[in-house]
Formats: sequence, C-alpha cells, structure tokens
Amino acid sequence: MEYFLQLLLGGLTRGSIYALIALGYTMVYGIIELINFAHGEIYMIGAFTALIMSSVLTLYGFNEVSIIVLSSLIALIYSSAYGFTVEKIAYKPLRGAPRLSPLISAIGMSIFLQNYVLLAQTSDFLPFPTLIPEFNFMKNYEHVFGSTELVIVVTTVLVMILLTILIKFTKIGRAMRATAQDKKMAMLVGINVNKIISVTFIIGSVMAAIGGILIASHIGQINFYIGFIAGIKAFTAAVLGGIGSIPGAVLGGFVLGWTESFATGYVSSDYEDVFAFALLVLILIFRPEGILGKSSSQKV
Amino acid sequence: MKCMMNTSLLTCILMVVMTVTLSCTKPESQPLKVGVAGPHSGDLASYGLPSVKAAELVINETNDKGGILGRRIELLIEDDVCKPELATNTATKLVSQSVHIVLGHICSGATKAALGIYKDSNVPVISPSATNPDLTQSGDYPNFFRTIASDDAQAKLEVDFALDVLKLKKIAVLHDKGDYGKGLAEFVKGFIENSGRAELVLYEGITPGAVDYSAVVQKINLSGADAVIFGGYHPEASKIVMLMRKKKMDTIFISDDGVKDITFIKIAGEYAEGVYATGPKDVSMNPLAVKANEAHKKTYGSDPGAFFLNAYAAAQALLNAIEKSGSTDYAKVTHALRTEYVETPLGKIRFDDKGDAIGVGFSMFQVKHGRYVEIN
Amino acid sequence: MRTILEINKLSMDFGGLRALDNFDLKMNEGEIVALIGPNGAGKTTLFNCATGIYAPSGGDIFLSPEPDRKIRINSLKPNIITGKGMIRTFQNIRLFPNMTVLENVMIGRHCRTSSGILGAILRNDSTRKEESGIVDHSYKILEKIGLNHFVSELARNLPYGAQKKLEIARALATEPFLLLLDEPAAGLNARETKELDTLIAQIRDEEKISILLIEHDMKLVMSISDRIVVMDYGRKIAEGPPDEIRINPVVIKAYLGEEFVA
Amino acid sequence: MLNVSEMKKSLLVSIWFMFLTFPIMVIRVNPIEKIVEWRWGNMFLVGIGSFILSFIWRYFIRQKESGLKKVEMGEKIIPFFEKLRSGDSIYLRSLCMTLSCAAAVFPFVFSTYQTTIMTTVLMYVVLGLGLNIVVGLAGLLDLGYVAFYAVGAYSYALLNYHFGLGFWTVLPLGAVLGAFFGILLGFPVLRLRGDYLAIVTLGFGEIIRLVLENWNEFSFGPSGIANIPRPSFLGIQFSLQQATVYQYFLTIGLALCTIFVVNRLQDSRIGRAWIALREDETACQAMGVDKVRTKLRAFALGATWAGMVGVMFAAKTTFINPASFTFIESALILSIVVLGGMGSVPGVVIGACILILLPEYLRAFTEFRMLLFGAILVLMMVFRPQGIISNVRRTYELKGVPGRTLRD
Repeated sequence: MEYFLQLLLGGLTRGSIYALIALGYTMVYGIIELINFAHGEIYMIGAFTALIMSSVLTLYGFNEVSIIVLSSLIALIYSSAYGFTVEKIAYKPLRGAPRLSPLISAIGMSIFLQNYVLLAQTSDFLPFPTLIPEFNFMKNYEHVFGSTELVIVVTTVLVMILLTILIKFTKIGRAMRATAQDKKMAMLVGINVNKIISVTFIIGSVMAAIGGILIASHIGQINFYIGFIAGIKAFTAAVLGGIGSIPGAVLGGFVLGWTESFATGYVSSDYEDVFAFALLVLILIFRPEGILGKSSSQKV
Repeated sequence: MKCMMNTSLLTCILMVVMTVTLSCTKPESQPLKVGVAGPHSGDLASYGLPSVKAAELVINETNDKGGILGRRIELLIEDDVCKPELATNTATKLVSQSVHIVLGHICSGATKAALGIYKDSNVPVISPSATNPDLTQSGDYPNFFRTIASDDAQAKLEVDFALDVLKLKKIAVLHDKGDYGKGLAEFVKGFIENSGRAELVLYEGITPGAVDYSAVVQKINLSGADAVIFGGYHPEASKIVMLMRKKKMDTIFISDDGVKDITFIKIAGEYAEGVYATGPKDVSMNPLAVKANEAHKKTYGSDPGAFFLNAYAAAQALLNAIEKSGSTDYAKVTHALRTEYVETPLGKIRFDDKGDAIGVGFSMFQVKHGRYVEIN
Repeated sequence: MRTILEINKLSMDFGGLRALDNFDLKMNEGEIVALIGPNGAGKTTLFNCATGIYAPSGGDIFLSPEPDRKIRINSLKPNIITGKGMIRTFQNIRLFPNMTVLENVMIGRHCRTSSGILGAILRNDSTRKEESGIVDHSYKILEKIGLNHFVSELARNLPYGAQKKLEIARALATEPFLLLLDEPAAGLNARETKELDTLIAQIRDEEKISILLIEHDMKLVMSISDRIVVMDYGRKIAEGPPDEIRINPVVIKAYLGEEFVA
Repeated sequence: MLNVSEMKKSLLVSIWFMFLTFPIMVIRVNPIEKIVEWRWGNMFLVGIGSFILSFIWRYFIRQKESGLKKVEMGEKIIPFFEKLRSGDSIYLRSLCMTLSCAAAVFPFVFSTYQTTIMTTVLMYVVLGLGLNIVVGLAGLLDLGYVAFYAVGAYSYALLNYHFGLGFWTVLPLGAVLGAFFGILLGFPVLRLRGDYLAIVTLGFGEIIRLVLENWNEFSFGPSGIANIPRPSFLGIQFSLQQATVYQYFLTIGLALCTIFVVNRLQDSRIGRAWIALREDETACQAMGVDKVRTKLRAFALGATWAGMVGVMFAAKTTFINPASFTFIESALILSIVVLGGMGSVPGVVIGACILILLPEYLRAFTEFRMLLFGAILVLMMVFRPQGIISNVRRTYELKGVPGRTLRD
C-alpha cells in the first residue's frame, strides 16, 4: 500500500511538471493551431536563466530569500521575453502559410535555441541550486512525499486555477477565447489578434519557466538538452488531455505521470516510454479528441 | 547513345588522370595527419570535446619541439555526433584526406561503424573511451586500440568488489539503456548470476533525461537491495543517488568510469559521499597527469572534461608508435603500438594483441570528503 | 414513374438538439424536387444523412438505382453511396482548391474507374486507355457546363460562379442517377441564376438525372421544380407542386411568422 | 531606406536583443567552481549584429509582403521547372544529359568521401520522396517516418545475422516489411486528423525505437549489430572504394526508380485521390474516393521506400543501432519535404541536397553547424513557406483545345 502511494505521489509530481509545460502547448495550440516545438526550449532557457541569476546573486552576497525571489522572477521575465521573440520571428510572419510551415519553423527554432545555449554556455550538466525551500512537512513520511514534491504539486494546481480564472473571467481571457474560436471574427469585433497571440506566448512561457525552475531544483542539475525530452512528453500530455483545454492539459499531465510511474513501479522502467506512448495511441483511437477535449463535429 | 559514349570516354580520361595524380608519391616533408573524431556538437558533445583538447595539447607540444620524424603534425578534427551513420561519413572523410592515424571515436557504436572503413584503408585507431568488449575481443578490428578498460573488465571489478569486499547478498542493477551503460550492466548481470553468491533483485533501464526517477528509486527500495550497480554516466547517476538519499535510503551505490568524474561529486554534493565507482588507477600523483591537467587549465582556463587523460595518453601512444617505428606504415605502427611502452598520464602503457591497453590499471574508488579515494 | 429515393421516419439528434424529426421523403425518377425551409430547418442535415456524412439516429434511407433493386444506405460510407449513384454538392463550396479544374472533375471519375498502384506505375495499355477515357469524359462534362476555357486553371482561382458550376460538373462526373444540390444559386447574380436554371433542366432532360435541391431563391425554385418539400424544425410541414406551396398558409407562417397569415 | 524611423526601429531591436541575450550570452557561470565570467564583448556583438540584421530582415519581409516575391531562388527555378513539366524537350533533354553525365562521372572525379556524401544525399532523396507521398500528396502529417526506415535497416541486419540472407534478397523483403508496418500503423490512425495524427505517428516511431533499444534478445539492444555486409555484385567482394562507388550507383538507381514511380503515381488516378484527400477530406470522400484505402495506400507506399532505404543504409554503414532512428531523423526528413516544397519531386531532391550537404559542408564551423541549420529552417519558412519549388499541377493533353496551359 505504501508502495502504491509512493508511486501515486511520485507520478503526481512528475505529472505536475508535464502539466506546467503542457499548459503552454495547449494554449498556443488553442489559439494558432501550432505545435510549438520550441516550447521545451523556453522551459530550458527559464531554468538556465534562474541558474545563472542565482549564481550571480550568490556571488554578490544576497541572502537566500532574495536569491530565490529575484532569480525566479528574472527567469520568468526572460523566458516570456524569449517566448515573445520566438513568436515574432518564427511564427508571426507565417500566418496564413501552409499548415506545415510553422511546424518546420518551430523545429528549426528548437534546434537553434538548443545550440545557442550549448554554444553560449556549456554542454556539461550544471548543478542547480535548491531554489525550492525545504521545510518540515509530515516529517515521518518524508520518504514518501517530501516538501519539494508538495511545492511542485501545489504550485501546479495554483497555476492552473489562476490560469482558468484568467481565461474565464478577465477581459484578456475572453479575447483569447474569441481569438481561438475565430480569428477573423475576433478581429472584426476589435480584438487585437496579434497582441492576444503574443500574450498567449508570454503566459505559456511563464508556465514553462515555472516548470523549469521547479524540476531543475528537484532534480538538481540541468543542461541545454533538458527541454527537448520534457517538451515531447508535455506535448503528449497536452494531446492526451485534449489539446486546447486547460484542465485537459493538467489532467493529461497527471495521467501521463501516473502511467509512467506505475509502469515503472509494477512492470519495468525499460518500457516506461512505451507505455506512455501506447496509452496515447489508445486514447486517441478510442477518443480522438483527448480526455477532456471537445469533439469538434465537422461542419459540412 | 552518343551521350553514353561521351560519358564513358570522359570517365576513362578522368580515371587515368585520377590514377596518375593518386600514384604521385608525396614528399616526406608533408605534415603527418592525425584525425580526431567524436561528438563535438549535440547532446554528447561534452564527452567528445575534451579529447580534441587533449589532442591539441599533445600535438602543439610536439610541434613546438619540431614535430615528429621531421614532420609537423596536422590535426583533422571531425564531428560524428556519436551517430553511426555520421561516423561512417566522418571516417570516409578522414580517409579521403589520407589521414595517418585516428584518435577516436568516442562512442562505441560510432566507433564500430567507422572501424570498417579505417580497417580497409589501413589506418590505426585509438579510442580514449569506446569500451564495448567486442571492439577488441571479436578480433574483427586489428587496427583498433584503446586506452580504457573494456566493459567486461570493469563489470568484473564491480561485481568482485560487491561480492568479495562488501559481501553483498542482494543487488539491483540499473543502466541508462545506452550503448555503454547497458553493455556494462549486461556483464554485471551475467557475473552476478554466474557467481551464485548474490541475488539479482532488480534489473532495469532508466531513460536518460527523464524529468523524474522517483518511481525507479521506490522500486529499488521495495526490492530490498543492499546495493545498486549502475551502468551509465554521471548525470543520471547523480539524480538517482540524490533521490535515494533524499528518500532516506542508504543503499550502496556502485558505478563505473562514466560516474568517476569530479562533476558527479560537484553536482551530487553531500549526497555523493560513500558512492563507489571504478576508474583508471589513481594517477593524480603521476607527474604527467598533473602536467596535462595544468596545461589544460592554462590553455583553456578550465578543468579538463571526461576522458581527457585517456585521450591524452592515446595521443601520446600514437605519436610514440610513429616515432619508434620511424614511419607511418600501418604494419610498423601497429607493431610499435603493441610492443613499445610509452609513459602517459595513465602510467606506462602498451597494447596487447587484441588492442586493449596493458598498464592501464583499474581500481575501485569511493567518495570521501568530496573526493574520489582509491580503495586498495 | 418509379421511386428512386425513399426516406422513412429519418431522425437525427445532435446531443439534445433534434435536427431531423421523423422525416419522410420520396423521389421519383426524372423528378426535380426542391427542399425549402428557414435556416436551421435541417435541410443540409438531411443531405448529410443521406450521403453518409452523418449516421442518422433513426429511420431508413433506401436507394433504388434500377428497377427491382432497393438498397438500404443508412450509415454506409459516403464513397459507397456515391458509388451507388447518389451524389451531392456542398453549400459552402468544397472544391479541391489547389487542383486544376480538369483534375477536380477527374476526381469524380474515381469511383467509376479501377486502375491500381501497379497500373499507375507500369502505365500499361488498359491504364492508359482508362486515363484518357477519364480525361475525355471530364472534358466533355466541362464543355457541357461551359467551363472548358478554364480546364488548366487552379480551382481556387476561379470566379465564384464558376466554382459553383464546377461543383456540379464534378458531381456529374460520378455518373449519378440522383443529384443533390445544396443551395446551388446562393451568391449568384441574376444572369448566373438564369444559366443555372437552364443547366438544371438540361441535366434532368439530357442526362436523365433526377435532382433534389435545397434552395432559397424562390424564383428559381418555383420555375424548375416539379414538387416542393417544405421543412421546419426537422419536420416536413408541407409538400406539393409549386403553385400549391405558394399559397399554403403553413408555409407562409413558417417563413414569415404568424401575423402574415391572411 | 535609411531614414530616422528605420534607424530607430533597428535601434530598438538591437536593444531588445541585447537585453534578451544578456544572461545567456554575457554571463557564464561555473556553479561548481563558483566563478562568474562576464563577457561584455558578446553584448556588443549582439547589439551590432541585430542592428544590421534587422534592416535585412525588414527588407525581405517587405519584399515578401509587397507580393513581389522576388526571392531569387523562386524566380529562377520555378519557370525552369515549369518548362520541364510542360515537356519542353530541349530543356528536359539537356538537363537530363548534364545531370546524368555529372552523376555518372561523379565518383571518379571526386573523393570517396564526396561519393559517400552523395550516396547519403540520394538516400535522403528517396526517403524524402517516400514521405512526400504521405505528407506532400496525401497530406497526412507523419512524424514517425523513421520507424519504417528502422524496420528496413533491422530486417537486413537481423536476417543477415540469423539466416545469412544477402543484400539483394533482403531489399525486396525490406520493402514488403516496410509496407506491412505502414499498414499496421495506418489502420489505427485512420480516424485521426491533423495534429493528432502527427503525435500518434511520433509515438509509434518512438515505440519502435524503444523496443529495439530494450529488447536485447531480438535486436541486440543499444550496442547494435556490427559487420553487416556491404552489397555484393555476383558474389564479388569489393574494396572499400569500389564498394562506395558501387553503392553510389545502386542508390542512384533506387533514386531514379523512386522519382519515376512517384512521378507516375502522382499523375495517376491514385495520386489524384491523394491530393484530393489532402485538399478536402470530406468532399473527397463524398466524391466517391475510398478514404481508408487511399490513406492506407499512401502509408504503405511511403513506408515501402523507407524500408528499402533502410536496407541500403544498413549495408552502407555496416553497423546499426537504435541511436540512428530518433525523432530528429524524422524531423529531418520532414524538413526535406517541406523545405523543398510539398508534393514536388524536384523540390524534394533539392531539399535533400540542401539539408544533407549543408551540415556536412558546414563542418568547417563544426560548432555552429546545428545552430545554422536551425536558423536556416526558420528563415526558409519565413521567407518562402511554400518551399523552394512549389508544386505545379499537371496539365493534360487535350486534342484540339487551345489555351490549355492557363495557370496562375
């Protein structure tokens, strides 16, 4: 039973990270129907910026709290700046182009950003400081579910709630929904579609950076390649949950995290990814729109 | 039809021209070409770039002294991204540039793919890091040498240590599904099962780069293993060790040369304490190793990376063999590699008939107070 | 006069919405029937059910390509139904925009031809013959419809009216005995509508193809149809020759509201 | 051009990029040694670079938007190939002659290395053309194409290892197995559309690779299979150089065969059905095209080529392991198709040349090669999203019909 619980909570932690990155995928996809392959790289850049900033601040003798706050904040700012710029360079000029073009552009962007960080920084793994403060939490069960894991899960849930509020109840959220439904109509009713798309990328990037910082401090090291694998997994999660749906992305993340966790725990970690992808294939075959996705009946 | 005629005529002429140019003997004063191949970009670049630096250091030093056999040495650096298909291109390119000897490749898979090409062109190859046993033991590649112990030797050392010294009864074996890690783990598994003295409670591969390993760590915990033997590299090793310690598990962690890297200790910090890893015998007292490390620091401003000393030794062995044999002739050079000892940062080495280095000792290390300490 | 299409108690639900409600319809050979009704009455849904794009929730659809043969086509795949000889056009033009006009029509020949992969690669005699047959047949249809000067133009570059015609040409290439037209006159100017009027009559008279059309242009409907079926809220509310329908109070009510009924 | 507002814009861009690249480009930390290195020079370079580049960028964007589309490539190549397509015999014959002569003498003029590279390019041409059937013609976004490639490679390696089957025996077998797996994948994903299809095919590709990696008893796991024999010719064993030349001609043969077949397919009844399916699935089905069969045919035919090239690949490298069949490989092949121009055969050929030769010749800038590769993909898509050569539809010979070559 304890073992089951451990796997369950472990899967939850892992799923939270997928969910945070998947939110970015799902939002971007919802608005411009693009698989933003460079999203994983934004996550990586977020983590890198946090690492660089915390190292610099440590060197200049800032105290622990201000290091955590400042470096996270700067990382969020920078990753959203990157998300914004990537959209302006690689996707905006491609509105209305054949469908696959932005996808190739995104793959190109992803390769570019990886190598940019590789060249400007290093190919080595770097130790990442513990930016998540550790505290006493269920002392006797720490081996099951530690404070770091708690922070990760709670942050994810909070972020999802905030995002849902933002999208459901604010003006900008309404504009986003309108743009997702019909860009032309949105433009006609006076929504600045370009601005909305930029905002979407910025919000998505912030999520990715939060995910990046959390996972990097959980795992304790990063290199330039972490974004790619996490990106693919997160995209899988987004599709699993129903792409375009915010709770779907979170649920998809959790389901994927659990699948991997239980596959490892009860079968073998050799086939962890096989299980993850097989689940995806099965879900899409029997429920092509994903778990929470809305089935779009085609208009004829 | 006319086109065909033209083509074949043209072909004939070109072939004649080619033969003439190719058969022109090159003057001896031409530089000696040393190829360095390995991953210099992509996710495995950090294993390939140190070798380039090692080669540069050794060759610059030799060139400063006036070269070898009166010839300067030229480096041909080629990237193979550790991919077999690119490695064959790399090898063909080097061969086309009539390279004399090659330092590389880094990954066993890429090395295997490239070796056939070098073999057909009579180019000796020394790898600082390709550990797959087949490379030497299959006898398929007489032109291959290496300055690193093969997987089975390392695996034997790990298992013997676990069984004889630590007297463990339950062992979990993990690997990173890679060429190196899984190859090693397979041997470890085989040795444990053959010994009959310990129980293999878990044998699994983990996915490198995955965001979390807690499930597999829980599984180790559940299996009740006394120790984990891990085949793979330090990034995954440090993640697993850190997770195990955070989960308050004191399972012994034994790993390989890929983990016996100072970066492992730097990243895992306090959690690294007590971890065992096999590696080349402690050479930190070896004046040549000290010199090589210092030269790296002076030239590149940082500590050397993975397989630096192996590559350094390989470069020295190559140059030594050419110098001692007095030529670049394939037979003479390989003979010299097999017979002539050379002083390297790894000790005094030569190669056996199969191509494995003699004199590169392997021993077990343990992390104590933030340092790898050799266990005797 | 034999029945070629028989729809019995057809129902279609979308979630809670009932788009078709026990709808009955019969079509006779050589007839032109118009289907009219306010927006959202379920006309296009009927087409979609009949041509296999939607699977109806209840009821039956029978098609009778020749005497003494009656096939139940509920939930058959669209391509099978086309193969049986019923074809439709689309309300919002659905051509293949990046194919030439000729190629668009040639797609219509797909279900009447059979050469496979090997034939395509080897391009043997029978394939070549079939190919040239497809080209010739398609070109003849374009000539008849009056699009022959556009053959090599990409479909997306055609003017709107020509695109509408091309849809009909493409449908005709499948050699149907029953043609369903979904608002063929929508967006056409008076002259084009006039041409369409002639064209529809021509298709019926020369090709012996029966036609069921959805249309809002009452002038067109009244002039060409033999019979009019009026739909509202997924049900049939009236049926009869044009002159009867014109004065039917139920129809006027459905269209114009209560107060206009005299 | 160089007025104040333009300068101001560029200045803003340059400031933005200096800000953007600040942490990554300027600061380098070594958290292990606790050293922070400040590289202010980089900031200066980024500033200058982005200032200049922003002018060029805006210039090209304006060019593109003003509808002139005077991107050099397009202007030169399209009319040329149109002439080819419309069967202008002088162009066609002279081009074919030059190309075939060049191809025939290539291995004798250039080094073995160049020949190997050309062989690689040709293999990617075939892969690109195969994927072109699925993506370019049928419009099914397949991100797991490399799986079929792996199937081909492993079928040669394993059949040779276990049963000693030769290259020529396995080549058709590889094709059949490729097609079989194509159908196997095709069946479950038929219902999916667009991006769902993309992610499932991606998953399928990964599953194949992971199985090869983990199932040691079957595939020898990550250590791969070595000593795969090169293709023989009537039992003659070649030297490395001869084998390279031989393989080069084999690959040319395969590539020509592929071009021939793909050309014929796309101008056939089936090819038209694929394109129609891509253009409008619903309408296509309503016009009597069997969607399931058409899609399966596309998957199977696409996979067939991948299977054959897989066999060739295994014979060329003589060693294979799962590391050669990663997602990036699929992305590369897809990029070839899209870069060249979807659905266009000459486009795919040129796309393969660029994407394979570029990184190979950019070796001089080893470190920057992947960076440039990424950048080129983005720039290419931004400035010419329809690919280098946009697909031109075939026009048909019609007896006595004037003006039959009207086109946009």
